[in-house]
Amino acid sequence: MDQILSLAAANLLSPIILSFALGVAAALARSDLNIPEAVAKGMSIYLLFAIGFKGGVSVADHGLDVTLGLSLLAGVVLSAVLPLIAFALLQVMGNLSRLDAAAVAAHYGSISIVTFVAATSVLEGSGIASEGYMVAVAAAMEAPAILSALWLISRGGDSRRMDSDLLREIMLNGSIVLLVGSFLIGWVTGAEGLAKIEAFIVSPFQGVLCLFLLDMGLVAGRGLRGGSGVLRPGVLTFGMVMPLVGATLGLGTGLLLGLTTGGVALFMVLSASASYIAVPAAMRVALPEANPSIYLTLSLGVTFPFNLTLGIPIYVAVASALTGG
Amino acid sequence: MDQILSLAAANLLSPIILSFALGVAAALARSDLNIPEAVAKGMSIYLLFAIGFKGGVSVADHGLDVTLGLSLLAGVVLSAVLPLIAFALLQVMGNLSRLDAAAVAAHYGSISIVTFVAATSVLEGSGIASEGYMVAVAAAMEAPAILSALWLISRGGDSRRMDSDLLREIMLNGSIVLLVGSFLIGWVTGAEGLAKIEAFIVSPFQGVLCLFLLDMGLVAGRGLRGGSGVLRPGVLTFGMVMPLVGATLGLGTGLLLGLTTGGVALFMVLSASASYIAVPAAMRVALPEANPSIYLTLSLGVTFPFNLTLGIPIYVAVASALTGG
Amino acid sequence: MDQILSLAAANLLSPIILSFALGVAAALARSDLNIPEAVAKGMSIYLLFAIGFKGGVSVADHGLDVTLGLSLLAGVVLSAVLPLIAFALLQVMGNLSRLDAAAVAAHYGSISIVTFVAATSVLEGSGIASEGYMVAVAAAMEAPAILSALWLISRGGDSRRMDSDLLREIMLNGSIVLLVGSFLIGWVTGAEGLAKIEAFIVSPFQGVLCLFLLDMGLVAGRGLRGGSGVLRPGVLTFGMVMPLVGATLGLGTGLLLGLTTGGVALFMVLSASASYIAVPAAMRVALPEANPSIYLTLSLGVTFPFNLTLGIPIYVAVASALTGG
Amino acid sequence: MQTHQAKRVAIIIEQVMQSRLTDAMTDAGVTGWTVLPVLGGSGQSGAWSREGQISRGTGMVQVVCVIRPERLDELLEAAFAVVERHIGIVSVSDCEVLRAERF
Amino acid sequence: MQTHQAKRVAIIIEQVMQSRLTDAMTDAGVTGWTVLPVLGGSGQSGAWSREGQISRGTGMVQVVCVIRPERLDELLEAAFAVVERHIGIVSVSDCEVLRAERF
Amino acid sequence: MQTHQAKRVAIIIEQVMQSRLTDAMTDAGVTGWTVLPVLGGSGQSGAWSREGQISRGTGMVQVVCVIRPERLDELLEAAFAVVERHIGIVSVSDCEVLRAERF
Ligand SMILES: Nc1ncnc2c1ncn2[C@@H]1O[C@H](COP(=O)(O)O)[C@@H](O)[C@H]1O
Ligand SMILES: Nc1ncnc2c1ncn2[C@@H]1O[C@H](COP(=O)(O)O)[C@@H](O)[C@H]1O
Ligand SMILES: Nc1ncnc2c1ncn2[C@@H]1O[C@H](COP(=O)(O)O)[C@@H](O)[C@H]1O
Ligand code: NA
Ligand code: NA
Ligand code: NA
Repeated sequence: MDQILSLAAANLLSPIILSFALGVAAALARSDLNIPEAVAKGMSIYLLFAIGFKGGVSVADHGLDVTLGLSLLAGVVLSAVLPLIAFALLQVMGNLSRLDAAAVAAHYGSISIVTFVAATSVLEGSGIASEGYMVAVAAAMEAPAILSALWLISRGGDSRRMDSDLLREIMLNGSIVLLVGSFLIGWVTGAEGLAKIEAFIVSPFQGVLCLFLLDMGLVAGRGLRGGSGVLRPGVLTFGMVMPLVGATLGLGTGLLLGLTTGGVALFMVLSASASYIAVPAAMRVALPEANPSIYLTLSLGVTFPFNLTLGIPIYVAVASALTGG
Repeated sequence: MDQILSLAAANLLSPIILSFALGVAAALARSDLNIPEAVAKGMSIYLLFAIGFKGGVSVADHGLDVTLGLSLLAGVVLSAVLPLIAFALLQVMGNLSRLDAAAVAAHYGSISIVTFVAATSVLEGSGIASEGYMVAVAAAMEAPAILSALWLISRGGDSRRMDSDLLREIMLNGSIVLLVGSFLIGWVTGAEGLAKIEAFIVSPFQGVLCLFLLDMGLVAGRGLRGGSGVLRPGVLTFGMVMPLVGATLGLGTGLLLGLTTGGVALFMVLSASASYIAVPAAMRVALPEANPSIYLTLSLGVTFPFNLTLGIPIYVAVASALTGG
Repeated sequence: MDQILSLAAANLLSPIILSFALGVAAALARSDLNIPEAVAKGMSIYLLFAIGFKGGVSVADHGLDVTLGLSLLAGVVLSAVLPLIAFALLQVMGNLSRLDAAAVAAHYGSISIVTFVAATSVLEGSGIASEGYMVAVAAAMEAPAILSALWLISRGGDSRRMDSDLLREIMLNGSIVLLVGSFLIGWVTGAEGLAKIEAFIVSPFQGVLCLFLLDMGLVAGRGLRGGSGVLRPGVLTFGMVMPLVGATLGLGTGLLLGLTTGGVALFMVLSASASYIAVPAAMRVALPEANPSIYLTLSLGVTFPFNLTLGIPIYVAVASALTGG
Repeated sequence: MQTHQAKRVAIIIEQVMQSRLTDAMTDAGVTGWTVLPVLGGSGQSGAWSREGQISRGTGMVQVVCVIRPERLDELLEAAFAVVERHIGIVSVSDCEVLRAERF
Repeated sequence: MQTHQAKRVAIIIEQVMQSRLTDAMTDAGVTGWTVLPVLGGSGQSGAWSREGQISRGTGMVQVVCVIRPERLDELLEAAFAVVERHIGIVSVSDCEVLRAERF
Repeated sequence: MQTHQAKRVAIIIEQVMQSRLTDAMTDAGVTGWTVLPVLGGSGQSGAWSREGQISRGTGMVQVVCVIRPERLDELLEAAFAVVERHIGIVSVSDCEVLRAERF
């Protein structure tokens, strides 16, 4: 408990979290502070490239763990199963239509790569090691949740939601391709490759993350201002309960796989986090009738800050306690 | 005098000034060289964040000077008073309408953050220390000048220029919010926070500043090409005399407050510089009839280069001489 | 031969080339991965500024080589002559209209600055020195080819293709101005100037180049997808033969001038590479009837990857062998 | 296909006035509009371009609003009150729309 | 100058649907169109803005298509099939064009 | 509200030709226009997109000009002289404007 509190305190007062808070505050106060779309996208490309590359280098360094395949598989299964749990929970807690519930559920099965990045920063800051291939697990968990959610809807008699174009769009989503691609590049070029571009992808990383979280805060704050009306208390609670449910499943999976402390913590973070890049786009195509304010506000305005501030320290502390790390 | 000349020479041949000159030359020669708006905004966000953060860290390091409050107050008063002087000067020197004169005056009461940044570079290059909270003073000086200018106009019988929306826009202007916000983040996280993001906000700072000044040069040069016709000799002279008047007031204030050499120099720079971010936007809302070519050309095309090339070395030299620094 | 192979292998597995390959693959697979136009332009401005500046500093360091003037002149002549050869070759190999052939020819007389940048990386990686002013030669070779191509067309009885506006646009093209401007700034400020901005223009350079080549790969891949139909086998072959022809001429020139190994290699690279920034824009103005798919696909989709993967190692190895470097 | 008469109003207005315009439109009961970016332009007050600019003080946007003919006057009055003292262009053209139930 | 009657169709549609719309247009034999960026907007499903966004999930584009009057119905049917279940506005206005041979 | 007849001319033209077009418009006495960015498009010369591009050689912009009907022909002639050999679309539609004194 002490560790949780001190981790949480250190976390809350880090430049990263404070930058996010600044963004939220600026948006709520209706400041005209804003980061251009192109710059935000540029930063997200930088972060994906850097995190993928570093993961690949780490695999090249430490050799291929036998659990890589199992972890990928476990990730896919988790991503596919979590929406079912989320959907069931929403029918108890929320008062959403089937469509809205399925759309929300898809987000919680998938992952938030920035939450993952923030968690790796916390781990690094605490000197806790983790498997480099967790970034590949992150990529593997992006898409299955979407298919699960569409299956939920088709079960309800509503069909023709999925076509081959959509499937390609989901699987070859820019963030998946960049993450997997840079992971492979890092793996192939290894430490030598890293040495060449370290000054770009390692040293300034934390600083770029600050500005990126400032932007996320601005977008989340604007979303909260416009979308807070749509969130009934039940749905709001879901946004903070579901991460804990996901994290628990992630914990079990990580322990079963016998991952390191950091690996377990990251599995918890991935399961606990909710997508706001790939899934919203897929939902607009496949479930256009679902209300985007609900899933965007919940994912970016509630669950993301929850994980960023409280979730990550909890997950890291629990993983440390249970792995003896 | 010698010091001024050698400082001025070193300054004129620095990559920063030469980049600005390159931009002006390219624009005057009608090259199609241009920096995308999103990139320019991205760089300005980076610079504001970095300068605010470093200021906050410096306050965390050196403890809170008792003069912080007084300096902020002095900044507000200066910002409010300078437009009155500028307005009076313009009625002697220029031949502008009341509206145009008031709009120009607002710009000279407010500040140019890039001029401030360039001056801190020169100070660092010369090893002269300054108060970290001067960046908060800069933020405090952005807005009062606008209110002064609107008061000048309302005195002339023209009213209803200010509403609560505009007031919020002025006070919560993006650059103020980012500067103050990152200052607070730097203050809270201190040297430890800085260590995390130093490779992003400190090391590459000068280089980003070069590209940013290249962009400023391009915009200034385009402005000069299009707007040079509107500047009569009297107004043009004002653009170089007013900075000296402002610097003198800033000098007195800095000496009265007992600031360090660097602090006095920065107070001079802030008073001498003219806004081209927050004030033009406020003027378009409140005084739409005022001619933007006049105030933009004057502020960005005349006073900014004047301060950048001659002003800063003069202010630093004078501050050094008078504080014995 | 061994050296070529090992250089080629090292080159093919560098982060830079793999990033380009990732981009091509993503585009061919129709992923929605894309880099915003503003970010791509921002990166190209960064690269031009950095490469120009470093070239200037190197000239300041090593003093002015007597061959600078001759090299510039040789570059201009090569740029003007190469289109004539390309045009003749195309009439043998391709089946293009005069207009299309002239437009393609213009691209091959001019240069690709990213190919040049990639080659300097390979040289640095192999510890091979080169003349700093080669970047000025690169700038000098951008434009003459355009004039040659227009002369080819006007000889065919088709006139009024060139006016003073177009001439100014060609000579003061953004990339020429930035390259020459930053070269001069680097020259003037020398090692002292470089020290100030090294952390910006040197350390992260390779990493930015990776992301930039990712973008080039995306654009090239999209071009191949859309434009591959227009490339008959003869034209396609031209896209891989012409670089070798150009490189041979560049080799002879470099040897005649008595340049260092690196200088000879860079002369080969410049002559072998084909423009895709300045020349396409000039062609749209002067030869609007020429089909852009042909010259863009050929230059960016065929010759650029050819040089990047096979060409550069060959040129470096040949230059090393023949200069005994 | 079945189409319905409507009016397409295009308002080119300074960026700084955008929120005031859309607030006024909301007050007048207009709920749908789209904002398009503008790169540059020229008029009585000279030429401008957004290239490399960082201040919101320079530059315009275009607000497009498709509206039922009977609501046009309310919209124009609301828009006029905002642009009155400012630079900007309000133009109206006839158009036909699919799915009128959405307006 | 000699001009020719044509129709100008402006379709404001979600970014994620853009390629589906243009594919459908191609299938319907329409070969020319232009895509304009959109900054933000407001409608029955609330307000949105592209500022700082990284997901393609939020945001719209405007596809403009100038077309011969006799081809209009085909285009509208193709467009309607795509926008039917989605948010978006299809508006048509009369216009005249130079160089009708290009259509 | 009181409106006035006008013409709205929309010219989709290659970026590299933009300054030549606006220079020609200025020479023809047209003083007001607005330039809108374009993301991509498709036509007889194939499809294009500005995504990730760094060359000015690919891509178009849209120049919009609201003009008094009696000035239309001059504008069209000036525009035609520029687009003649180039790709691009010139379309004209009727519109009504507020504040005709500004044109
Ligand atoms: N006739 C026009 N057609 C299209 N846009 C115009 C026109 N007149 C002015 N504008 C736009 O409105 C801005 C301000 O116009 P003005 O008030 O005449 O300086 C210009 O910079 C253009 O962007
Ligand atoms: N009447 C309208 N005029 C112009 N654009 C509109 C209109 N209604 C909706 N839109 C655009 O279409 C989007 C979705 O509209 P809606 O389906 O009503 O939420 C809005 O955010 C606007 O960008
Ligand atoms: N019918 C059309 N409607 C709208 N835009 C068009 C049309 N035809 C062509 N364009 C635009 O003009 C560009 C060049 O057209 P084209 O000369 O037909 O290749 C296309 O890429 C589109 O951006
Ligand atoms: Na999850
Ligand atoms: Na001032
Ligand atoms: Na060449």
